Amino acid sequence: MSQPAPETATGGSTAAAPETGSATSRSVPQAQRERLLELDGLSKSYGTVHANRDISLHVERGEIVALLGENGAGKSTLVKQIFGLIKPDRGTITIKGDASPIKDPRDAIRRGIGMVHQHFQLVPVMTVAENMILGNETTSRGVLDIDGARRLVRELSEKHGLRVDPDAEVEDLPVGTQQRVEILKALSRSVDLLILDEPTAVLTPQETDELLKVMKELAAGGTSIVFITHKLREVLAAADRVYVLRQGAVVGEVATADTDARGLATMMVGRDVVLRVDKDEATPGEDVLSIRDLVVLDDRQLRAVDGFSLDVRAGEIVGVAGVEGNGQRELVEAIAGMRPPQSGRIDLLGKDITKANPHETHVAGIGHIPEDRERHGLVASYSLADNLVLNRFSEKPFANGFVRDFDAVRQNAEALFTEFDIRAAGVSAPAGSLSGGNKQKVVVAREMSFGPKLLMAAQPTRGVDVGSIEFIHRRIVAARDTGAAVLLVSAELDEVLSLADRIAVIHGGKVVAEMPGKDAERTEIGRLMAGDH
Amino acid sequence: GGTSGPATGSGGGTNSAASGDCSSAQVFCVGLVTDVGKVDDKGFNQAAWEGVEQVKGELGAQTKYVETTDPKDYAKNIKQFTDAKYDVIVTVGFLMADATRAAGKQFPTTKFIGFDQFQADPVVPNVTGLIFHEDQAGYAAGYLAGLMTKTNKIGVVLGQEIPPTQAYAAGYENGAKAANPGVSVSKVYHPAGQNAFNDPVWGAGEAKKMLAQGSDFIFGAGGGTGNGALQETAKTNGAGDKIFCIGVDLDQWDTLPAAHPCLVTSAEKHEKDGIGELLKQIKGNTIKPGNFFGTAGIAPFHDFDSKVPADVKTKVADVVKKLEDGSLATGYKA
Amino acid sequence: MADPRDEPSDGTPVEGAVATETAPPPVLAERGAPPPPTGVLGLLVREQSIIVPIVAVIAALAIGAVLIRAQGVNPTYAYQSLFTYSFGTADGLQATFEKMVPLILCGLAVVIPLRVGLFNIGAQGQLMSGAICAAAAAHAVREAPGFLIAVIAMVAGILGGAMWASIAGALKATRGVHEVISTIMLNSIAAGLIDYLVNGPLKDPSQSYPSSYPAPDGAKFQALGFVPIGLPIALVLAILVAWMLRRTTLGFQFETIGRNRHAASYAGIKLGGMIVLAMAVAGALAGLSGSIEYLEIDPYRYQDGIAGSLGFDGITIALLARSSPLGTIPAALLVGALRAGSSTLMFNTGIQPEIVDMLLAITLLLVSLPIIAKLIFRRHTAKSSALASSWGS
Amino acid sequence: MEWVKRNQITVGATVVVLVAAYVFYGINSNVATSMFSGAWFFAVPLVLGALTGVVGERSGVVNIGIEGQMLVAAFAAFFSASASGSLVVGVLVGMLAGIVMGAFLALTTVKGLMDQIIAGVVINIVATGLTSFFYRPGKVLSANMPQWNVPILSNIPLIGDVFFQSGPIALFALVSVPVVHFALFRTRWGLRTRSIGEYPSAADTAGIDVIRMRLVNVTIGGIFAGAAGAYLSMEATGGFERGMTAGRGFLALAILIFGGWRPLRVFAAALFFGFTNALASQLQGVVNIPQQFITLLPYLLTLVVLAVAAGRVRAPGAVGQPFVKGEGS
Ligand SMILES: Nc1ncnc2c1ncn2[C@@H]1O[C@H](COP(=O)(O)OP(=O)(O)OP(=O)(O)O)[C@@H](O)[C@H]1O
Ligand SMILES: Nc1ncnc2c1ncn2[C@@H]1O[C@H](COP(=O)(O)OP(=O)(O)OP(=O)(O)O)[C@@H](O)[C@H]1O
Ligand SMILES: [Mg+2]
Ligand SMILES: [Mg+2]
Repeated sequence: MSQPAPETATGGSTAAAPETGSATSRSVPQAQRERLLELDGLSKSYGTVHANRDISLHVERGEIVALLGENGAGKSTLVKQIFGLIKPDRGTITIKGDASPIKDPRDAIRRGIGMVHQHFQLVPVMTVAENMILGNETTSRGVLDIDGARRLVRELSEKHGLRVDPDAEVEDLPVGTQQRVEILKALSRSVDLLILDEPTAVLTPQETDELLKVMKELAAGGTSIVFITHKLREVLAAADRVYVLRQGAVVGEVATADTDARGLATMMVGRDVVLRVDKDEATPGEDVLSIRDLVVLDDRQLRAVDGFSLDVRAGEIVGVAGVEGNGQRELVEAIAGMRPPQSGRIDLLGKDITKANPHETHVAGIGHIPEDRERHGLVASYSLADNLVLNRFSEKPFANGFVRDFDAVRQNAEALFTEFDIRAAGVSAPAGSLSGGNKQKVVVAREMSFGPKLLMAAQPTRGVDVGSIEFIHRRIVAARDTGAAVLLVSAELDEVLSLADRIAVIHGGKVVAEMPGKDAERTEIGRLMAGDH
Repeated sequence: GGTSGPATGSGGGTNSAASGDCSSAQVFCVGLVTDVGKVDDKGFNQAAWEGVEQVKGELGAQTKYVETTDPKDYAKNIKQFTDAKYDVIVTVGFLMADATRAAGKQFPTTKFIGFDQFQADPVVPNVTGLIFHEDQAGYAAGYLAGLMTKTNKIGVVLGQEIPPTQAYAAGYENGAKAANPGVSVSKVYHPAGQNAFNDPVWGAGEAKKMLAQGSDFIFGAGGGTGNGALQETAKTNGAGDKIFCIGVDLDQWDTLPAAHPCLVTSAEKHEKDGIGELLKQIKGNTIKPGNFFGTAGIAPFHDFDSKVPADVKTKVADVVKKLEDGSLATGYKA
Repeated sequence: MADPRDEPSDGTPVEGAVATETAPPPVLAERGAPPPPTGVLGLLVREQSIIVPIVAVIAALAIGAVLIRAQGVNPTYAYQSLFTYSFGTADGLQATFEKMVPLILCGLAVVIPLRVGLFNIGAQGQLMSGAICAAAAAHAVREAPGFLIAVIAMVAGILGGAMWASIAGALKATRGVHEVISTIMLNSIAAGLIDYLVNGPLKDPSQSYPSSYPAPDGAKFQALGFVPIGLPIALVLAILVAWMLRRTTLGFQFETIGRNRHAASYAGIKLGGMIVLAMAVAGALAGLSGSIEYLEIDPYRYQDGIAGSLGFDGITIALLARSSPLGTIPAALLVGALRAGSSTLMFNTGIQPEIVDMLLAITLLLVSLPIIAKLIFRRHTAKSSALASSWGS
Repeated sequence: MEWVKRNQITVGATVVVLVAAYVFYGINSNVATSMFSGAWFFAVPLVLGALTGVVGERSGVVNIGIEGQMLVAAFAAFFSASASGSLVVGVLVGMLAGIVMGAFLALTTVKGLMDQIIAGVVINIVATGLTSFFYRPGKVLSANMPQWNVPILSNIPLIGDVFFQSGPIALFALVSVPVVHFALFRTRWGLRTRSIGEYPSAADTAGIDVIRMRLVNVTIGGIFAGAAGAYLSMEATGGFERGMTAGRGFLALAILIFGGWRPLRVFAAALFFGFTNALASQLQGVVNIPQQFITLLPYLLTLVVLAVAAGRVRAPGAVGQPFVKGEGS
């Protein structure tokens, strides 16, 4: 249940939750409002896919408008057109009364539009300062004014309370910080309209709240914001108005004051959505995974996991909660055999798998839903059938010794298709052609279908729409109920709270607290995650 | 000028006005197959072709060449000519020896001239090898350099290390030492590889280095690679006064004008003459199987005639004569 | 954390609900691609990987005709001489076939690493090293029966090539040395070492020019009519490689690494080992082609020029074949025929053999520029996979 | 000084090399000078060729056609110089030929979306075919390329002799290295170039015209390969030979990677290679090992150095990948 129940959002039950829960308390007087953006009949097709059809909407000055919709509903397509990245087939975009077409991003920037993209648009090997000025450089006698850029970064981070080091290289920064850089970059050019495409997908709760606060301050200062997210809590907390998209068309518009999470979800999916994970009490069995004093180095040879110990028993879900960058990734990779630990010991069902490679851990019974599905979980150009046996291609019945058995591969895929409700043209469609939610279902299907002893799920619902989240959560619980041990690693505190039978809070690479999931307190865990213990 | 247009189209059968039927006894047809390389290579392919062209008029011959691009095509390229019933086929280069002998056995009525191909016993009756003593040419050149060097340092830049370059190098070194025991000879072979004989830039670099280290004679003996050395020497300060270069294989005064500023002479195999001589023998039916030894020596001094001291000239001429009549050995054993 | 307003789940499978209450989103195999046409056009579109190269060759010949005309030669006559010899005569056909053998094998030696995302510029050195190992082995067992010598020589060639290529593979796998540099360097090192060997330990003293001992007579490959023995070997290997890449777990591992290295290591594929293995297999093929050159082609010795530029031609073949193993066969046939016919072309018309390079370059250009496909098939143009994208890894 | 701190290894290595060079110079000035000159003589085309690679690959376009670019330029430079009787014309035409070949690569790959490696291979084949097909023997240059002595600098012992008494193209190479380095890391053009080679969609969203910039960079970058070609046929020698690049374009590619796509390191790598080459030929006949073993020293040492210093180079992130607007973000 990553979509919090409405009372969590409106009730302000967490200390860090944003103060302003509804739009009515916004301080910008109605009279001052001016139409900043107006879309009229905007349509865009990719071949036969109508990514946007006849979309008309408007944004007032100082208003925060949320775009909501399932994966592939056309949200990114819509905002990319506003930013000049792609051209509409039909329709007009009017910005501050000017309806001339937006030629390219440069034109959009010139006309006061800033955008934070769903996929980071930062150059990884460059510093924050360099990224900040890219495309808008100041030079003195031909030489880049890097000092000026540093100053700019410092000033901006001061102003918006988003701290970043101007000299850090972007690729060394945790994703959350990279997101801050993205936001600062968008703000570094004076913007009237700020577009945020799923900015919170990679943020921790604290970071999210920070961002929502910044957004509201900006709005108060007269900046308009278009905000895309899959998280209803955020919509309700920050936005004034919501447009809901389904299959490329606007299917509803509503003021946040007049709706709740459930209403939004229903509008989005077109049916009633179960926003709650329904599960029975866990009946834990024997120890499946036992980790002792694990030390794992990260890519920079620092001790990311530093003396981590934890047990996971059969039939229970243990949630590892923590701010991203506290060793979760390295922990998961070490268990999966993708990153050799420095010291310590990992046992699976009493067998030492500390030095096992990914193949051996798989054989030993670990199902691993990786954090980064595009990078690790799937081969985009392979068929779904091949992706569904990606780590089992050499096992019977998918291969007879050396030779692969395509019939078995196909049958497997067809079975999983129905079982996991994967929506694609067919089992031979390339994985890259699926929407994010369906991609994730492919990975989940693969990792659950072989009956793992330990299911390790890292950020299993990141960037996935409500309908798919619901489905994936139910499958995880189902896996537990059939006796698998589940290790859930998620930066989504709500997800951990609603799924886990036991919660381990990770900070600085070690477990700083363990508690039963049943009566865990959101605030308490938030405090522990932040290192306050 | 010996650069008589080899590339101007005499290679093909385009000028059909001249092409008669080679199978008829009246038409005397001479075909040439190059080693990998082209008839304008300033080296032995060019020399061989020019030798053919030189006597073409005199013999009333019809001539044509085929350039080899892949060493595995030797037999195939020879067969182009045997199929067209050519009377004589000249094959250039040691590497073609096997293919030439095989073709000779297969086509006993066709005459073959194997340029640079030593014929070991048993000889094929219709194959004659045209052989030169590279060491003798090198010896004469080294003798000249040994007499003339002021720095007592001379150098030689070679292509790949194979028998002909070894012979040139050994002859050069021995000749120089014979003329001047105090002389030191730097020599360098191109690293093996596809371009050992066609890397003028490398040759130039090596010459530059040798000159900087005090050599005042550079012998460039390695096709295009050696030519690079000659050109570099020609460009160096003092070229023609204090610094000299020596060409190789044929009189490079004709083939490499860029080297004129330093080119005293060339260690010459009289290839053109050899080919011409053999073709005449074939026409006159006096050719003998086995080996025909062409002469080797040094080319005329051309513009340097006045710069080479008279006593040097006589001494060198003397050595050349002794080498020719066999009374002087170069000390190189193949 | 349960939302009291949520209706309690009644156990109805939600999948069912989804299916009935919302239409599934329009997901197509190729998102946004128009539906594939049917009928004759459909056939053409599906077979465009075959049609495009054919059109490209025809177009290249047309452009070549202009060049030939510029030399004052009748293009029809020129092409007639070229292809009549290559395909119409027993000698020519044999020459074409002989040239195809190493082209196919070296093409495969480039194709396989490409699948793993490696660019093998080292087929040249691998071929040479295979050839010299074959020569050394054949000489060492020269007293054995001819057939056995041939087999031993081929095995030695395979091992020699594989070993040489594995060096580049191992340097890549363990030390991250870019295979483009290492294979370039290894080509030069092979040339140097072999030059030493044929001047020293392996030199046939009866030859004045550096040259290995000849293959013993019994071991020499005899052509079956005009079909050299190497040809069936190469063809079978091309088919085997295609089968290996497509149907076996090994091929799957290669392919997975090439397409997504991260996913491959996640899936338990041992990257390092596979990289070395892919290079070794490639080297083995190049090495085998070296030993076939030694056993099949006059003068049956390791001599300068045995490798020609075959290793680099392998790159051309692989690209002409669009990195498909079976595609190397027609690509090699084309290149082999052009090369075989080039001397006849010169003999008959005086046109320089370099024209062949020009024709190949134009063909390659037309095959790989999406122009032709776009002109013919428009929106139905198939995407070809990028080779260059692995460059940086 | 902060720069020195950040580049400790580079600075340290440079100091060590310089000290060693001068010690050698002290022992035998003739041999030392000639060997270092030889190294630089050998390195010039590698440096220039690699600079073409730097500009292209930093913009995201792989260039394995450097060999062909150089060959065509060498051909064009020599024959135009010889036909016009003007060296200046020759050099300019050579550079222009490099640019034209660069434009070919740019148009086919950036506009035509052709695979970059294939385009490079096509360039190489076309270059070989064209230059041998249209080669004409017997042409000469009207004059030698001049030797320039750079005032003051040419008087520095060793360094002056090696670097500052040379032909115009070698000096051009010498100047180009720091200029390109500076441009790449300190100017607006450089920042943008690196961004389109690392992560073009980021550049695109920042308002940079990726396609146009790639086209321009890859085209203009050809000027260095063009200069390298002119160097080969006009400055290093005085004539064109078929295939005279003799693999230098591929070596330049290796040097480019060896130098980690950074001009200064490329310079160092090329000099290193040039020096081992000079060392190898110096040792021939001096030490009693077969010549073949000595001459493969440069290649072997390069491999060893790379293996030891492994993992330190990293290609530009988007090199090899075509950019299509609107697909990336
Ligand atoms: N470049 C493209 N080519 C073809 N189809 C595309 C392209 N970009 C988007 N689409 C299609 O357009 C539709 C809308 O995609 P869009 O990216 O706008 O969705 P979204 O609402 O942002 O989804 P998500 O929540 O997953 O980010 C999808 O069906 C998608 O497959
Ligand atoms: N060039 C393309 N061709 C076909 N489909 C595309 C293309 N580019 C994007 N898509 C599809 O568009 C949809 C949304 O695009 P977007 O770039 O937002 O993907 P995404 O971030 O992977 O999706 P998600 O937010 O669900 O994870 C996805 O289904 C993606 O597969
Ligand atoms: Mg989106
Ligand atoms: Mg998304």
